[in-house]
Amino acid sequence: MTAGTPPPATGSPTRRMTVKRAINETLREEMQRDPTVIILGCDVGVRGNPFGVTKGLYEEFGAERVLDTPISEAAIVGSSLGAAATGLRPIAEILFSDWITIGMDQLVNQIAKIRYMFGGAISVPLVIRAPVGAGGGQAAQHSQSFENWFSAVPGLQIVMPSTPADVKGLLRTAIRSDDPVLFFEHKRGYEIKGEVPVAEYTIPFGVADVVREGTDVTVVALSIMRHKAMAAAEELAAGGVDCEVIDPRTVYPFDYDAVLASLAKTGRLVVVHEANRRSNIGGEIVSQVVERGFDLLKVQPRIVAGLDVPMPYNRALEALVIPDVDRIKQAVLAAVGQ
Amino acid sequence: MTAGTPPPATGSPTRRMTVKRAINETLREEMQRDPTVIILGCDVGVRGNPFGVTKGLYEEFGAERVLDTPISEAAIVGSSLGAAATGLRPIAEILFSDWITIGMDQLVNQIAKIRYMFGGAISVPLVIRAPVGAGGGQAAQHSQSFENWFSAVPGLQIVMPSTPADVKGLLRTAIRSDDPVLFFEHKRGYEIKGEVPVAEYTIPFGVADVVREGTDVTVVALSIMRHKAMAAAEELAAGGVDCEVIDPRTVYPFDYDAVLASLAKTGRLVVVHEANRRSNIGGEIVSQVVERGFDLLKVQPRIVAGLDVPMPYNRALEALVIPDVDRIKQAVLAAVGQ
Amino acid sequence: MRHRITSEENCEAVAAFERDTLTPMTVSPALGPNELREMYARMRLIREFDSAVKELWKQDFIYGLAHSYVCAEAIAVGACAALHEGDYITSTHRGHGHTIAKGGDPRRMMAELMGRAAGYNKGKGGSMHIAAVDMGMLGATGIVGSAMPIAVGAALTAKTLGQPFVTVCFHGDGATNQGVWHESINLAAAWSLPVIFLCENNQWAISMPYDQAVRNPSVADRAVGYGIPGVTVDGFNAIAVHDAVAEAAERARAGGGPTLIEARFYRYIGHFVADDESYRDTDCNAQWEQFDPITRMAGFLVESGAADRAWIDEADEAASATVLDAIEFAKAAPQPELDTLYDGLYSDAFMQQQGIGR
Amino acid sequence: MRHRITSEENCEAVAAFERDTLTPMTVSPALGPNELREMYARMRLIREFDSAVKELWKQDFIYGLAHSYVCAEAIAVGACAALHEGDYITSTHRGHGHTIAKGGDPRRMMAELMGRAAGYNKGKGGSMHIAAVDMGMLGATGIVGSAMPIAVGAALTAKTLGQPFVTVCFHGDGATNQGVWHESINLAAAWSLPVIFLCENNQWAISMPYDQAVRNPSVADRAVGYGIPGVTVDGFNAIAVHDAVAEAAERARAGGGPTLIEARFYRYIGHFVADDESYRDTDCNAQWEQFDPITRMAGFLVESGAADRAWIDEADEAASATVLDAIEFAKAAPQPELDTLYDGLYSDAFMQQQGIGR
Ligand SMILES: Cc1ncc(C[n+]2csc(CCOP(=O)(O)OP(=O)(O)O)c2C)c(N)n1
Ligand SMILES: Cc1ncc(C[n+]2csc(CCOP(=O)(O)OP(=O)(O)O)c2C)c(N)n1
Ligand SMILES: [Mg+2]
Ligand SMILES: [Mg+2]
Repeated sequence: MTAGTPPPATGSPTRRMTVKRAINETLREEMQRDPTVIILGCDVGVRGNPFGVTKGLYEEFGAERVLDTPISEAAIVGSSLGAAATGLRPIAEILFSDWITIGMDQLVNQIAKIRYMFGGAISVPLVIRAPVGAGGGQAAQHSQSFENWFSAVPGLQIVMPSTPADVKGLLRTAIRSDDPVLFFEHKRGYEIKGEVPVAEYTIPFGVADVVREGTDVTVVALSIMRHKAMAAAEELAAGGVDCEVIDPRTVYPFDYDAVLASLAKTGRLVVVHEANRRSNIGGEIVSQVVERGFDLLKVQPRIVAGLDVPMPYNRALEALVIPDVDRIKQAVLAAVGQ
Repeated sequence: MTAGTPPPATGSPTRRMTVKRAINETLREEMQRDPTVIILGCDVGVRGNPFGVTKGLYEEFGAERVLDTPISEAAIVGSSLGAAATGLRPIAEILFSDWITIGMDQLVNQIAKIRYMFGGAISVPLVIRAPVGAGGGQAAQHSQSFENWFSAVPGLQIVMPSTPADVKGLLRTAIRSDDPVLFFEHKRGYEIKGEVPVAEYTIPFGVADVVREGTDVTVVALSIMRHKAMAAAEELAAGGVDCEVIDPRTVYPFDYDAVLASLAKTGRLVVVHEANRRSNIGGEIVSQVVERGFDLLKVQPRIVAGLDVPMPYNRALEALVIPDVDRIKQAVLAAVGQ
Repeated sequence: MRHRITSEENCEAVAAFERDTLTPMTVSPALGPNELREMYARMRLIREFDSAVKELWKQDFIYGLAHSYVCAEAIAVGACAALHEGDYITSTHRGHGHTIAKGGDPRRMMAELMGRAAGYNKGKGGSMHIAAVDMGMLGATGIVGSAMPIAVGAALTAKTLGQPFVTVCFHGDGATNQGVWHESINLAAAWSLPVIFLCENNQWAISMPYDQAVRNPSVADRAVGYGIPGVTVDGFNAIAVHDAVAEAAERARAGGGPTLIEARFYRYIGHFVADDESYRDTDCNAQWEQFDPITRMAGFLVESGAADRAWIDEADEAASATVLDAIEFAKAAPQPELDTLYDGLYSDAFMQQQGIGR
Repeated sequence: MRHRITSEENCEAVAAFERDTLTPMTVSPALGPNELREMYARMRLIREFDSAVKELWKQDFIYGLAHSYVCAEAIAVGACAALHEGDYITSTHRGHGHTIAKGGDPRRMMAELMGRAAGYNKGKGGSMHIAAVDMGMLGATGIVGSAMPIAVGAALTAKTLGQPFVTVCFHGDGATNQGVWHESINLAAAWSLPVIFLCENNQWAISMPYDQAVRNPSVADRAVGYGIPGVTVDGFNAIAVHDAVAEAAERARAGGGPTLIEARFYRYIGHFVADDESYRDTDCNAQWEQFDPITRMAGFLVESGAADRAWIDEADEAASATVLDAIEFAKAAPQPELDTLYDGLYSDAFMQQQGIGR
């Protein structure tokens, strides 16, 4: 998979590392910088998280700041709110975002609303890290991507980067934000490598990354679909179809300006995401684009998404459900009428 | 508010009743007909539900079939699944759909998936009744409409009718369905009156009601927005703008054929729902229409929805958030270029 | 399974309370005459405030739902009298009493209930979300049990930052059957957090009697499973509540972890402002009034010599005057401007950056 | 707060188990020689099956995650031996043992683990969702604690329809801190439902030792709060588990309501097929093997005269033959057709009506 570009702002020297390493470093650096930052969740401490994401942090910062919790997601999410409201900056982890459902009430009815319904009297500076996505035969309860659910909830911010540089800059922004952030890592994206600026930097929310410039079709691809979209774009370029690939990086706020600017060139839109097609972020993006730039569209927008089934265990069935490079290419070719 | 039309199929004699009465009657009739139907939830029994929806059922069917529960939504939803899997047809009630968040894991990760992930070995014939919607100053935690969340979850069916006749025919279909159904009543719609056929009837899921035929603009309006849309349509007709008003009645399955057939006449689409605009059902409907009938659209589709804030308590602010007849009229007029 | 409570059972509950729970009010070393008088004044203020709320709701000055703290005054006031400045409390859907007990301003409270810009929540919350964060009152919530982990999180802050505050988590008997109640108490116990779980067991959750929602009607018994102290106190007795909370707070500050306190009493009023109580026989409610926590507190003030009847009459008048003033203030206070709709949705920096509400 | 377990603590746990929990295997009136032999055979079959699974996973015949039931065999087998036909069980993420214990077909199981169309779930579930509904095994789940209310619902069916079946709800110690665990037990207790909550307390939840996830490490103690019987048994002793479940089942069938049984043992293997156990010192794991439930059961068969060594050797061979046959069957079984992707999403009538998958 391609490495993705470092944030435009920085031209400083870089180091090559994985997404996992970028997360781990950012957590460490922010915890060193700010004593109010804590981490809590199942197996984040002594074990250093099952994917190794929090390795070494328990040893460096101790049990008081890297908290192994019982399996109590509602209390993990809810106590993060109470802690955030009284002076800490908690980073809670839900090992698979599928289980955020257990903390759903605290997240949607408390965390997202409390500042507003209390007239601004409380800030909620917290981050919930939760791996999303499918692959590897984890089946129906360990493969989902819920970003659109939370995009529908005013008060939340939703981030889903997939390159080491983006992860670092956006996680830093998330930890320093005074509002709640859902930080969705892709569990199949931890080993993706890329260059990361050495100098400290942040990436603002709501700024898309135009990963590849092109003139024929605008491909908006979320999370690791960005990398599949780039692969498709390279193959299509060989056939003379020139894609502009845009990674929004944050789902809310969403950089519609970047998409519209691109459509002004291409007039053709393909949206790619892994969540199943129905009532998810692809539909939202298309509807916003249609509202904001209907006349820019030369042809109907297309959505390449997961199929509308719970994720099946079987390898071949799973592969059928998850969008792949071919499905992206077909959609792009359809958009250009081939 | 207008009464809405009885289901086309039936020409039989009718009785006038409220939505609340229609629900209560349907529950009673189905419980009389099928001894495996039970009702469970907070305050559904001795109190007959805070809105009076289940009044008299505890007295008629007894504590074994109309179960007052502790305040344990996860167990209410989850035990309904266990009961449905082993021979009952539970009708669970969540008094305000905002709190379905507490049963979210059972609903999304178990109820919706269990038949599929067990290879079809289990059926889940259950209904969850949950009032949605805002109005009356109930503020941020008692005013939400989550239909799009569940429309994104393969395995569920989502119904949200708003006339007595529709409620009766669709609730009957829901109770007899072998798959899980979310039945969303609007808490401000219980007193809506209308004619209801005397003869027993069911209304199939996925069949929209064309409430008003028209040639200029297609207005798709969900739940009680249907009634506001009709009011807007009447006023607009006076001004010479002829709306076709469509109430989908079920969110999944959704009757896109009816919408496309209408657009073939009008070429103009306005979608109206109460849930906030962002990442909700309006965007989904627009995106599906764009995918299926882009060339039918003469102008950009428009969405009239709740504003993207938690519901504020203050009366005037609340009124600002909820779509009203004027906002619908403005959107329609914009669609016809006025 | 669930059966409709007969009037006999209802009256038996009165006898059971008298037999098992009622405890005489006795002098508490920590509470001198001034403290006792202050406690009385706050209890009376709550009573006056919520009595007025009911009328204002009927007159449609107050919108939405409103739940009265009447007959529970001893609990919030007894508990908060045992707290220090800097301590936090979390609340329930019945938050007026908690707010006043923690020192909330009746004017800003009443303004909030009337949805005014001068209200604690700028008109965005109303009765069900009333919050006085500046006083350490972390807000009312409309979702039963939902404040439990928030209290635990506040206690986590105290422990992590080495701050001396404790947090009292008020919750109803109905909340004890929410999953998050369990997760929260277990987490606080496992981590020895400085939090006090104070259950207002009024024996009803809307139409559900506690002894039909559970098999063992003792909330305190559940403490065993969590390995923490569990105590039951007379919830109509402000001093008993104070003493139990004071002891728990001392233990919590000393690193001894959480305590589960069950304040047992009875809701002898409607669940909310418009409750017809058709789900129960109310003919015994009058009998419960013999335990009226305010009457008992007044009696104790006199017995203990902390105050005389004249002072009590003055205090009562002062309370109603304060409420009248709050009502006038609220009625005169302006409605929020429509362009404040989006205010507070996110932090100001983010709102400006994104141009939200413009 | 959380500290890393030292190897001393680890070995102390062995001593503590021996002191507090270990109970000798004794004759149980309900279990004659045939029953005992059948129990042994199933325990051995589970051991063989899950030992094979680990290899097949490494060889990539099995995809995704797989959790082994090795060292827990006494619990599923002891419990299911106390059940009748028509009784139900719910499971965990460690469902192979429960499935075999309830009489599941190793061929259909192995086929499912290899994602084949002939598998119990037609290849859609895999290890984490293995279900044998025809045998009353209501399926494994990947979400800790999530089967609790499902078991309660099955028990509600029994009570509502007056059917005589009971439901055993297997769950891990980690599940006891999930909110739904609490809600489910309380609901079953309040309604006197015929369900048995059987906690497989192996003292670890991945890297979390139970006594650091809670303050009171006795699961059984929690029964007090719910007003139901709570018992602790030696989880390496199939007969002790059987007797506890049999007694609870009898009470449940007689309308006496639920029981909470804590089967205490220890996970002396990795959490799942690829666990490196880096989060704990494993040097004491070997000591735990002295309690190996299968060795103990074999010893008891001989002592009690239920079987001799020769029979045991035959049984062991039969078990490995059964597993080899299951593996061959599964490897030869066809993959599901791609056009079966949507099958089972909704009932067939609905699928046809909506044209789903066409
Ligand atoms: C999660 C949830 N379920 C149901 C309700 C509806 N409801 C509001 S108050 C209440 C009763 C609460 O009882 P309790 O906790 O004992 O407090 P009390 O009203 O008796 O003070 C219920 C069921 C709710 N607000 N939240
Ligand atoms: C709700 C939820 N949280 C976290 C996980 C990740 N997880 C899988 S198994 C496990 C440990 C479960 O421990 P226990 O219940 O004791 O069962 P055991 O594995 O020890 O048999 C965890 C934390 C999960 N599957 N579900
Ligand atoms: Mg109560
Ligand atoms: Mg365990």
